[in-house]
Amino acid sequence: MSTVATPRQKLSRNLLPDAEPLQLLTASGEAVPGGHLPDDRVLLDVYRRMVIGRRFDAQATALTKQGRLAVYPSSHGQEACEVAAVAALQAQDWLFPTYRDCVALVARGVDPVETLSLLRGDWHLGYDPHAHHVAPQCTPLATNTLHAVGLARAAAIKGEDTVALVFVGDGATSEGDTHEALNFAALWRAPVVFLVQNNGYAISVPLSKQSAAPSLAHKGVGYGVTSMLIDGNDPAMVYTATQSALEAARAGEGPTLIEARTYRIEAHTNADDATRYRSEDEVLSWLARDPIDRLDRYLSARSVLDTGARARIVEEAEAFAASLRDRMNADPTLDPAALFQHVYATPTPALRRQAAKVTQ
Amino acid sequence: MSTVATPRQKLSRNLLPDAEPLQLLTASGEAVPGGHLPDDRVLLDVYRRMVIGRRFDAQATALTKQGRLAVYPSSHGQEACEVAAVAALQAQDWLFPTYRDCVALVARGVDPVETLSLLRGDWHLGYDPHAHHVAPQCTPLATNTLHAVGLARAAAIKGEDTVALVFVGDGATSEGDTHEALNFAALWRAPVVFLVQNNGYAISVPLSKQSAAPSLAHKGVGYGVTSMLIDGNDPAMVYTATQSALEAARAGEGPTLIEARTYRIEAHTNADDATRYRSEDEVLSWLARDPIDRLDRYLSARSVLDTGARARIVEEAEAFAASLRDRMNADPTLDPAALFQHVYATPTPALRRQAAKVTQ
Amino acid sequence: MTAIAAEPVTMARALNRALADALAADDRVLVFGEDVGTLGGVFRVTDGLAARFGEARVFDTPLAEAGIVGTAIGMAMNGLRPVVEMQFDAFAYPAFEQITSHLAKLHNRTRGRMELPVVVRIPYGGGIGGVEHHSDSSEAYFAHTPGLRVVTPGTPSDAYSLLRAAIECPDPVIFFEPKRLYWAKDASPLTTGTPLDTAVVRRAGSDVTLIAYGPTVPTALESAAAADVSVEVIDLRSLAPFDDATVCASVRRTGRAVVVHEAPAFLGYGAEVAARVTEQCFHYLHAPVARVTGFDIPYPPPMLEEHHLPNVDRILDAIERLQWDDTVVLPDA
Amino acid sequence: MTAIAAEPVTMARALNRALADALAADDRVLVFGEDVGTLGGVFRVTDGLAARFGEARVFDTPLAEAGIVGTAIGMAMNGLRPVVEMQFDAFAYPAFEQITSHLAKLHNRTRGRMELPVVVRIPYGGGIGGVEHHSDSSEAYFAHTPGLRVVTPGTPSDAYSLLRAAIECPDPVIFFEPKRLYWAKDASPLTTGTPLDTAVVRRAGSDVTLIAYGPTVPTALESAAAADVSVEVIDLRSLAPFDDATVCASVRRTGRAVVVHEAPAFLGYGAEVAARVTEQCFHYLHAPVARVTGFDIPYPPPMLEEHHLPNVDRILDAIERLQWDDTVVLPDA
Ligand SMILES: Cc1ncc(C[n+]2csc(CCOP(=O)(O)OP(=O)(O)O)c2C)c(N)n1
Ligand SMILES: Cc1ncc(C[n+]2csc(CCOP(=O)(O)OP(=O)(O)O)c2C)c(N)n1
Ligand SMILES: [Mg+2]
Ligand SMILES: [Mg+2]
Repeated sequence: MSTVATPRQKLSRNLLPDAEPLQLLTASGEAVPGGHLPDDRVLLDVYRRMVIGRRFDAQATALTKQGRLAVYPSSHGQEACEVAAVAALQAQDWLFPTYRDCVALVARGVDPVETLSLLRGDWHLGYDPHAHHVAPQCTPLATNTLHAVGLARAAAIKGEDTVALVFVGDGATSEGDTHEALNFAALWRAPVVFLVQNNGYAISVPLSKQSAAPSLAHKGVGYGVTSMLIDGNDPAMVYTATQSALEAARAGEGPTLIEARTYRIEAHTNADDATRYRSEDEVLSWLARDPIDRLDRYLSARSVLDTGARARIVEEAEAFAASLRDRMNADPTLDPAALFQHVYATPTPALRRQAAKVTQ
Repeated sequence: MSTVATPRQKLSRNLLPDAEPLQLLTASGEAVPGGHLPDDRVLLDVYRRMVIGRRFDAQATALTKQGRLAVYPSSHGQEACEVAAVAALQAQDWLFPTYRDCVALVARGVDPVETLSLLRGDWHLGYDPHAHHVAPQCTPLATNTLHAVGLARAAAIKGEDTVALVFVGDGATSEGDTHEALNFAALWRAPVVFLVQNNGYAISVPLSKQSAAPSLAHKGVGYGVTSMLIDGNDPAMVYTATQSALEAARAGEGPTLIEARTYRIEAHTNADDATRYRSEDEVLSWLARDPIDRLDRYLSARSVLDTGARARIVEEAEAFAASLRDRMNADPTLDPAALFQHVYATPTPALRRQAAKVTQ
Repeated sequence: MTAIAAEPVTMARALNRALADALAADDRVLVFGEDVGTLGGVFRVTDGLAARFGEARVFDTPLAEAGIVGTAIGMAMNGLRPVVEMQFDAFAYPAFEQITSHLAKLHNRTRGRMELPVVVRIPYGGGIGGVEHHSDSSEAYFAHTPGLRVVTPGTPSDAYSLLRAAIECPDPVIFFEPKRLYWAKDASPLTTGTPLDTAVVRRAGSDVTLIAYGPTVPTALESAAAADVSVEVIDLRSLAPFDDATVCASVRRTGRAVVVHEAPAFLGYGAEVAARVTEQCFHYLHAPVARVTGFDIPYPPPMLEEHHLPNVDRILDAIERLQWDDTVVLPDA
Repeated sequence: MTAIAAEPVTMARALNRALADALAADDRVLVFGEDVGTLGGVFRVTDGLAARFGEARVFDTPLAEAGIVGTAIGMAMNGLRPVVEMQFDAFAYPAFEQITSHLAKLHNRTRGRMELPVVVRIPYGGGIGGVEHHSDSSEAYFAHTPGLRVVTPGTPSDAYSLLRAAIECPDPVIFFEPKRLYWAKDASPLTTGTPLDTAVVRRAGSDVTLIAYGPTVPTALESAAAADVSVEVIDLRSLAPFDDATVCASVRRTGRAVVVHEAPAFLGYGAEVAARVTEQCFHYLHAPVARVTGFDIPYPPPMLEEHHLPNVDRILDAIERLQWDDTVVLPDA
């Protein structure tokens, strides 16, 4: 699903990120003076997909209560990252998501039921990675950063015009793999963009126990990787920063590290109890910076969005959720034989014997 | 072996290191104007141990030719780091060396034959780590950085006045463990000092293939770790920077990352052929920046060092080497039973049975 | 042997008590890892410990398993006794180098001058509907590594006594906690004094020896109850070292053996059990030692794991196939 | 089957040829790792490849094994065929998570939609006087991991053909190169066409089957020549999958088996060999399968390794203890 074009956004490319997160839209939805925002068509498209994404997210959480999903990690509140970053991708680009990023997959066009196979538990992955250039959602933290760098390097070797966008959590930045990935990316000038969704927590562990650096964006400095610190609840900023980083990568300028400051409104997953480690006030303060409201205000003020248009989008989201609910209420067809078919390209004799025990 | 005291050296403690390596002594041995050098007694002591260290190093290489050592990684040219950093340690501090750092062990007072057990091959370690607070020389790259942080953190918990000094190579900074160690150290404000001996190569791989950052000292920034870039062939600077970092750690100011720019004059080990990957001119250019000559010139100019004193030190070094040679020419007593004794605190029945097979 | 409690407790609670009692008994003991502090662990095994013993002794770390084990090693070098948690089995893999190249070897490297009393707690195994990477059984990797002790409890009371013993042990211990038994209860008292390296006969029997550990112990007992031959059930508890005496004594009596585990058969723990029991009991065996295990596949997704996990049917089936009719009478049997 | 050379070549040279021929045959093939470029590898296995094929296809990486394997996975996801080197056995451990959680599982995870034709070359084993961490045998860790193929050559010509086959294989292959055989020569031609998963009978015999692989193959052949019974020697070549047909056919004929490797016995590869051969050949066996292996200790320092490594004496000794006098005649034997 290719994205709407906008005039190439060129942001400054420094090693040291700005001290304060960059913004194009204030929390109340006013354009920041002097900022060059993406045009309305792009933002309206982002808005639409954020609304659908949040409805999808709520539906998925509901499905856990009905026992239709084993578990669900919500990205409620992170829609600006989940959607606007994906909206900046070209069709040939690759997305390397984590378990948190179902909404990003849906924004990328992956079928919502296929998106949820992993969490429903009928298989470890429900979609064809090649269909939308979306890698399997990655659970072992930070390991996907290296895959993204490798895929991007391969694209450059093959002369493809492809950039890899990898999502990383604030907690995952502490893993050694993140370090190795940033270093390889910088040395290879690989066309890869690291989007750190700093949602404040790694399950229960707050950022203050994760890093003592001025910001996570500062982590780029030690590799010679251009870094940006942005407001992760500002859809215009996320789109602009990601697009600028993608275009820089495409132009051979190498990788970019973007820290997007956002917040995980729900618990880590439906199984987690967030009241054990954070206050209601904290959550409320972030609800006031909601990315969808923010864009709604901006687009309404510009009368790009009116009651009618909003209603149509909500309707579309409801229909999306309804169809998801219906399709998820059907039991998936399970195929135990598949357990033995794909361990190797051709099953070994031993695996064929073992398969017979299960399928007889 | 406790060190000679000097007035506490306070260097600026910034996140961003200086662009150029800090120096107190120029390559030709003049004091840098405005620099506050350690006093003569300290530097004379450092000089003496560097001379002994280099002689030890040459002897060890000779022992490989006589088949008395399995292998030897020389630190010829790195004596300023090997000796001056160790000279800044207090008796209660701990040193975490790599396989490259035999000279540092000798400077710390470890018996030279015990130092060489690992490389002779009679055991993995010849000395008692507790005797001089020297951890086993570490071969799996960068893994020792985490041990140093853990030991330092434990010291703080126990209220000990102990700082850990860990040596890391330029290549080892690319390992994930270095990343995790810097992050843990910063969060815990652990009393640990990371001394990166940037000798330009990881076996054959030059720094340019190891990092694209402006300097390795820049790696501290992403963790909130104070960083310094220094001339690693300037014994006065290495001493001063290390001491300042040690005192800061002792004062509860947390970890410091020091990148010391130096050069590995010999091949990676006696088994390596450096002509495959670097030019003779490059080596010559570094010989002109020899740390021992540099300090010799400075101390001579101040007539702290004269022909007589120099001769006595050379004599001491020769005697040191001669005794090492003699002791290494005796075959070590080998004890196969020991292979089974220390796998667990108490050998298991199975290990006792296995030991019997070997020792019968 | 100090009896502590006799009302039924879950294994998670027994482990929590063991940690609390160890922290109270010895101030060199520390507990740290991901989410073990404020949250009390994703399985609540460390619930309340940070509040009771303070942030300095029970704390959350950054998200870095090599960092957790590597710093634990450094702390042990300085006289502390860290008990660290790997949040799930597959998430111990980033610490593999620190575990195999240092935790397992430092005592030997220093000829015993440095002890490493570190306990690495790893919740393991399946049967809880966990998504990918949350149900691995990685015991074979560690049991193959000399220098490590590998222990796994099959009951709440063993969980308590073995964890206490592991924390007191001068050797590094990989302590595997069977996730699906976290909520299993028993009412036997929580006591100390159980040696770290002995198997236990959970049920006496005369026809076949059924060898299990951790998550498969209850399955083994169920199978024994359902079998129409007399089944002796052994809970290994210690995977490294292996208790040859207890197991071989049983197999010499019964002449038949079955070993059960969740991990894949190929080079799984059962391979060692079969190999060494056969070495020591060859002429007593009427049939080869049977292995009832997970298949040689990556752990299945939740909806398919029932097909993978050893169950009563597969165990009874294996027992039936132990050549009861064509018994070979051996001269020295 | 295209014959390539018949003058004696070392295994290191044969591997070098295999890499060169693979690079020449398929431009999706890349070779990278630590010191593999300009230096040509610490064992010179990649000597001259960077010069011939250019920095873009044969290059040095930063010092980071997880990075090497992790980026290789990403490259394979994008259609390339990386061949990466872990400089020494113990230095593959930092890549353990990438290997076990992704390299081994991605093909299965994607139901075969993503192949991972990655070869991880690991020089392994001892007998070269290497200091600590330079002589490990880590094959059991990987052979226990479903989704990986584990291969190890015992001769230069197998080194060539197996490496070519590994590079052409759609599955990830852990390719273990026996360090101490790098300089061993043979004159058989370097050909392609050897299947990746078959064992080979290196020496025919009738009394006992001696099973070896990699570094112990020459030791096994020496022992066979020195034994006073007729010894059949099998070189496994493929550790995962295991060639049951070839091995069991031999054991059923001989009735006795000995397996040899350098790694510790406990859960070492020989445990699986003993277990599965006994399962399939129980009534043909006159004695339990014997294991001649390294001891259950960390690999010894160079001056003591001779005591640890399986040698002709220990193999002959094991053969002698196979109960030749009290042979049990089994009904169906
Ligand atoms: C290597 C590894 N260790 C531990 C875990 C268990 N775990 C799953 S999510 C999570 C927290 C991740 O936090 P963050 O990276 O900030 O991502 P977020 O969940 O906030 O999106 C942890 C510890 C894991 N999945 N992988
Ligand atoms: C984890 C790991 N990978 C690879 C090696 C093999 N190796 C030994 S020394 C070396 C180069 C190290 O370079 P650097 O860190 O700069 O230290 P130096 O040798 O220059 O002192 C390598 C790759 C190792 N010892 N450990
Ligand atoms: Mg987070
Ligand atoms: Mg170096």
